Amino acid sequence: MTAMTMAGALNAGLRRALTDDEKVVLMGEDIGRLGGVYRVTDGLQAEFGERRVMDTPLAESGILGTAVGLAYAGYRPVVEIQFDGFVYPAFDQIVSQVAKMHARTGGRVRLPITIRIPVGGGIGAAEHHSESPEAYFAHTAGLRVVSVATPQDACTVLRQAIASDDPVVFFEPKRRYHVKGEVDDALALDAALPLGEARVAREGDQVTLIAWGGMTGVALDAAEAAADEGVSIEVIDLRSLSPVDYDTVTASVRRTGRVVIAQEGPREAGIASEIAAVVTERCFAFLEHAPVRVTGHDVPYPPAKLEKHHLPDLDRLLYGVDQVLDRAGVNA
Amino acid sequence: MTAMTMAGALNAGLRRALTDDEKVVLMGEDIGRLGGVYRVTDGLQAEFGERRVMDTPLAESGILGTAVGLAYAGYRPVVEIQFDGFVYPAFDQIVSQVAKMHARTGGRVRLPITIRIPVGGGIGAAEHHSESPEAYFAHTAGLRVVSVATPQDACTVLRQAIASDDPVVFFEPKRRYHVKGEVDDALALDAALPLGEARVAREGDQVTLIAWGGMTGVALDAAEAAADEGVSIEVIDLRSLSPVDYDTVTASVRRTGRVVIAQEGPREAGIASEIAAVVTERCFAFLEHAPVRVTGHDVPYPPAKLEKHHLPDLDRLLYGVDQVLDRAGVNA
Amino acid sequence: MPKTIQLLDEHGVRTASKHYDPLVADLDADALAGLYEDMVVIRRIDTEATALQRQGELALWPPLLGQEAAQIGSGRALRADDFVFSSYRENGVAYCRGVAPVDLLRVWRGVTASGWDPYEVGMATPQVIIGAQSLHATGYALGMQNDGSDAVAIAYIGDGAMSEGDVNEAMVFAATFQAPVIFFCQNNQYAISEPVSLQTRVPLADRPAGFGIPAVRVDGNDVLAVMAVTRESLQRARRGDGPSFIEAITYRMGPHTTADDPTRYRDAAELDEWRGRDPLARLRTLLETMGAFGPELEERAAARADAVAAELRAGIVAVPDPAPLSVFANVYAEPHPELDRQRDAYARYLEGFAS
Amino acid sequence: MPKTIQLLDEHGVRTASKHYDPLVADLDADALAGLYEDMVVIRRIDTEATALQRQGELALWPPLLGQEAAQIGSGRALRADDFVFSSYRENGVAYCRGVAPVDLLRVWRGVTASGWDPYEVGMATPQVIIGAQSLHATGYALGMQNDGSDAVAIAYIGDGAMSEGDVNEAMVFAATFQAPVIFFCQNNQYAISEPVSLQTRVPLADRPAGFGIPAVRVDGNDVLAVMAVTRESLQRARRGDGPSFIEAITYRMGPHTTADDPTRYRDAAELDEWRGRDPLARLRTLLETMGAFGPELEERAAARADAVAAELRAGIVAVPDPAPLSVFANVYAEPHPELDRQRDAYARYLEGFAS
Ligand SMILES: Cc1ncc(C[n+]2csc(CCOP(=O)(O)OP(=O)(O)O)c2C)c(N)n1
Ligand SMILES: Cc1ncc(C[n+]2csc(CCOP(=O)(O)OP(=O)(O)O)c2C)c(N)n1
Ligand SMILES: [Mg+2]
Ligand SMILES: [Mg+2]
Repeated sequence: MTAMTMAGALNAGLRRALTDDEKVVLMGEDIGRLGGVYRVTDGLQAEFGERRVMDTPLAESGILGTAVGLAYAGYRPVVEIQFDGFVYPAFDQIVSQVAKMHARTGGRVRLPITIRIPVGGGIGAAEHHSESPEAYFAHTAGLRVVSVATPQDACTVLRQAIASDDPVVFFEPKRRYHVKGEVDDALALDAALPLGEARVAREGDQVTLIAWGGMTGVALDAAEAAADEGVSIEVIDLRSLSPVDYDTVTASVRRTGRVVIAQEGPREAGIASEIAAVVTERCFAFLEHAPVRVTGHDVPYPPAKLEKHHLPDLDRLLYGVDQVLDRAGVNA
Repeated sequence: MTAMTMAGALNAGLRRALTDDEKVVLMGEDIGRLGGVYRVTDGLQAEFGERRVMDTPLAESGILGTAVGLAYAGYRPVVEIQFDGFVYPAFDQIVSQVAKMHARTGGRVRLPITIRIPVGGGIGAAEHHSESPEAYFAHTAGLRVVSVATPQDACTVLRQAIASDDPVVFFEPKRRYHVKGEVDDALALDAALPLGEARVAREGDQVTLIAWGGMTGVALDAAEAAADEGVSIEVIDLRSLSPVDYDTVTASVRRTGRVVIAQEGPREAGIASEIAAVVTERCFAFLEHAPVRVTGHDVPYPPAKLEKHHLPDLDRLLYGVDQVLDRAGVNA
Repeated sequence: MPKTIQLLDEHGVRTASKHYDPLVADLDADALAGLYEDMVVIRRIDTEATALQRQGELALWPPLLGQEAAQIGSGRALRADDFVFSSYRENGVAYCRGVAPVDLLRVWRGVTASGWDPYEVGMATPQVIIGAQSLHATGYALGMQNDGSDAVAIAYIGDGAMSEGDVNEAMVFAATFQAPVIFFCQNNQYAISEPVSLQTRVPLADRPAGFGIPAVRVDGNDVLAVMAVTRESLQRARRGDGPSFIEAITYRMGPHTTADDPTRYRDAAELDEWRGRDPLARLRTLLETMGAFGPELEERAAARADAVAAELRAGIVAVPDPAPLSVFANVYAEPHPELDRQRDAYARYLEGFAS
Repeated sequence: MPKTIQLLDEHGVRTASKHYDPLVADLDADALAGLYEDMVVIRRIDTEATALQRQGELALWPPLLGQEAAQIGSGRALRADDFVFSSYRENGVAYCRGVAPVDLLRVWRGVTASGWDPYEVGMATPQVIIGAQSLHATGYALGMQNDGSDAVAIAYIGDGAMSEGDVNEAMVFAATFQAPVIFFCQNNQYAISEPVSLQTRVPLADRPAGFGIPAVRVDGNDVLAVMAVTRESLQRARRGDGPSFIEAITYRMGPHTTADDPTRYRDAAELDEWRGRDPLARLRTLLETMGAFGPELEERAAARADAVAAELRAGIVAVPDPAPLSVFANVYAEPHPELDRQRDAYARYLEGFAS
């Protein structure tokens, strides 16, 4: 175990993947010589060479499309999209090719592509640098979607994503890049929690609070604050957004009867909407209150000085908890 | 009133929009000389000339991006995407430009662009010709999303969409193109049901069945069949998918206590998920059963011979009705 | 205006070329007869498929009529370990790769999204999204380069595809990494109803130079010239000299697909003009001039075509419809509990009807 | 290799050009002094903004240091009714359009997504999505064409942007419709850390010919040459002869943005080489040679720069933070009950804290 930032843990995970499987190649803008704008690929081109760690031309559809071809030829491309807001030019290749190829070819062609996307806000960035596009990919059959909250998961889940024979969209919350944690970067992948399973990050019995990525830390802080006031919150770090690990989720909700879902991204047709719908379907008889979604507003991501009024923070999560607990006066 | 197919009604609506406002321009692949693969723009280039009805190069991002520029210059572009599956190359321009420009510029730049998309399956088509991408756009703040079910709405709502100062994604269910209905193509736009409002297509009091576009007809058939068995279904033709007219929806659900949502597209993080979540939030105390979603599966759209096993049909809607009515044995 | 390379003119006269002749010097009368047979057979497959569509056995068919030389000339130039990334119209190329005739039709019957195993024949599932495959070919070529193989990837694109961002990005990537890839553009003059003049005001073969990619323009109805330029591009790629671009000038004699009505956008005179440039007729004339076209060849070609046609008809109607639950198959390579749940629920639903 | 057009070499020597001289013949000593002043002022704005970022008043800043001639030479060639679609680095162009210095900084302070009213100055909100604006410019130009106006749209793009599909599609559309648009590419040698050699192996100015668009390569540090070629392209567009492409060879002397560390990817020698090609120094030398550079001009320029710097500092710190509920503003032009509901709920939530 070593103390690492999340960025460092991702770097360690990539290094291990490159070492373990010579078919792994990294592709992206500024990931080679520069080591990525967040230094996640720092040193890897020097270590593994320009063919394994490729600086690509500035064209996202081009990156994904060539990754499809490389995967067709037996490679395992790990693509970096520089910022969340720059994934849309590659949307067609992701939705029409990456997601559909395995089904299209009756399982003959596998595209084990990992698409790394720094995600979300809270970092005071310029336009298009704080998007939360998870739902677009969760709505797209054929993709797996994950989002990590801790350095250990960053390292291990990334390695699992790369090892998976399915395409995986891998979200890295930017606001957590510099947060440290203990990491075992050599953890045996089958000893780790499997890709696709959620983690109960904190146990509790009055309210289930579901979060992922950048919201997990906020959710844990909220749970801590609520505990001070005598409210016991169970925090689930979802990790996998598609598929969601509903065994873990519904087991918790059946106990608590109350669920709050925290999401950075816009609300309408988001991941939280899906979870609210499924939880209602599967736990209707257990629910004391409708699932409460605490989300970003349905607005384009605002300028930096306004983001605190967009992103769910500790207070807004606690407000959501109050709502789900039917505390007087707060229901909208 | 004249009897027209939906395709004819759209054509009539476009003709009127072109006549009423000289800033309206039509753009798309094969829309001019050919009149569109569904003949929706038949005769319009001959009537209004090549500058108003433009055959464009084969590049969807190019079409949307130039439409943005035309709108910047005061035009009202009406863009045709030839088939639903070909909208993704334009996704970046739609999500990062069309949707965000008004907010970005503090309201100084308006982009009154209408994006017409033939949508959905049930027509035995090849891959990428039967997609239901509505949710991607509903999840995108800054867009309005509509889907029409009748020839009259096709004509009127299209004219309203074109007249709207907001960008509108306008879905045309392909399976309804050739279905006829009475149309008044000169209907005063302010006399018509406003853009954004839902229509109660059939009244009923036991179950609320929500549908739009290609599913509306199926829902009405299902309601008719259910009536034969003594079950009274209220069918809501949503028309506007973003925003949803929740006044109409919740008024109905508060009466029936039971809601089924019919959707062609894949389930996860879809429009139906959003509606289920919102209805649960706003009508929790009235619900006798969790909202039931009857949707396409979370799979890439299957080959034509399998589509009947993907698309919700009358039987599947009735099965959903049975579920929401707690009829023994059907709950999954 | 780039010169259009031609080795066999529209009257079937062999024109000499110092540069290109050596590239097809190995093609003796037998080999030429083979190319002729190929063209006869794929024309017949195409005609049969069109007929099968009219009879309701296929939902749709995109005819290649008129493009036989472009497809056979290039397709027969490839090695087994090369890899083709094509669009929907390249049934002639697929035939060259060894795809069984019935497999060409499966997709169009609506029973599957992929008629064959790409790895078995070295040809990807034909692409419907215009231009997307050009990037796949480029990426595949990068893989070959990494492997140290001298295999080549070839992307078939249309004149319309040249306007899509993907094709242009593919040229950027191919040039930067000197990928062993060929962009083979069949300029059949139309993208559905849109004439190529709507996509470009200069020859398409002028485009690649600005990306640093050598390009040639070839008479796409001249099977010899097509083979010569394809071989030259293959050699370039194999020796590590990077990508090439070929613009094959041809004409889509039929409709865009069986759902299209080309009389709405083009006139009979144009069609007549191109009828005079038929790729089969001119090779037949050459063979006749060489004394190599006799009743034997004619009959052999006809017999092969008849056999394939019969195989096609018998085969396609015998193709079973897919099983209902296969709608859930192969979405993922690894287990997916939520999709399994949907499948099981649907299975139970279906069982409800059985009982 | 296309010739690089130059009228003022790096030593400040005026080189004659039969073709281009007439295009700048009107530039007398006063006009040249004006261009010099402009460059001094925008360099100062850039330096000040960089300093303000270091001091925490701005979140980020993308310096244009080294690109002054490319931006002033082209920006000053435009007419008031022309329209600019730029990227984030074109603050010099914005200055030419009449954007108030403080307005240049607003976006980078994080208080707004748009520093000015595009219609007031004829310049769109700078675009962050690489290449997207090239299509907007093309569409705007189509609008001008429809209007019967002779106004021109100009898209500023970088060397990196040339790889994006959008820029290539923009060239397709511009060529097909002969839109009155100029693609002005500042090749500053880098896209963040990536040298232009990663985007192309041939000069970028070679690209447009293959789309049917005339192109020139110009010394981007030579304000005269930049103005000459821009004027030529404007004339072409105004007289209805369609699009043009200009590649201005320049260098980004500073980091990509204040968040970047260019020492990780380029060496000091390269920087030194380009320091010798400074756009201001050479114009100053020319003015000196003409006897037009005296203390008066020097002081006037310095005074203007000082004034602008002072205005900038005072202005930017005085900019108020946006009101909380403005997060919901202007998402739609027309009423939107669901968003209103979200806004009202959030307002009530905020009120809860007040009480
Ligand atoms: C991205 C995309 N846009 C639009 C279409 C609809 N479409 C199918 S074929 C076609 C024309 C293609 O023309 P071309 O590239 O010349 O190929 P050809 O059909 O002539 O072989 C179009 C527009 C599509 N399949 N994909
Ligand atoms: C679509 C998209 N992809 C990636 C980025 C991230 N990014 C910002 S600037 C930049 C480099 C742009 O280089 P160039 O076009 O040469 O312009 P310059 O910065 O040199 O002015 C990149 C990759 C982006 N903004 N947009
Ligand atoms: Mg074509
Ligand atoms: Mg640059």
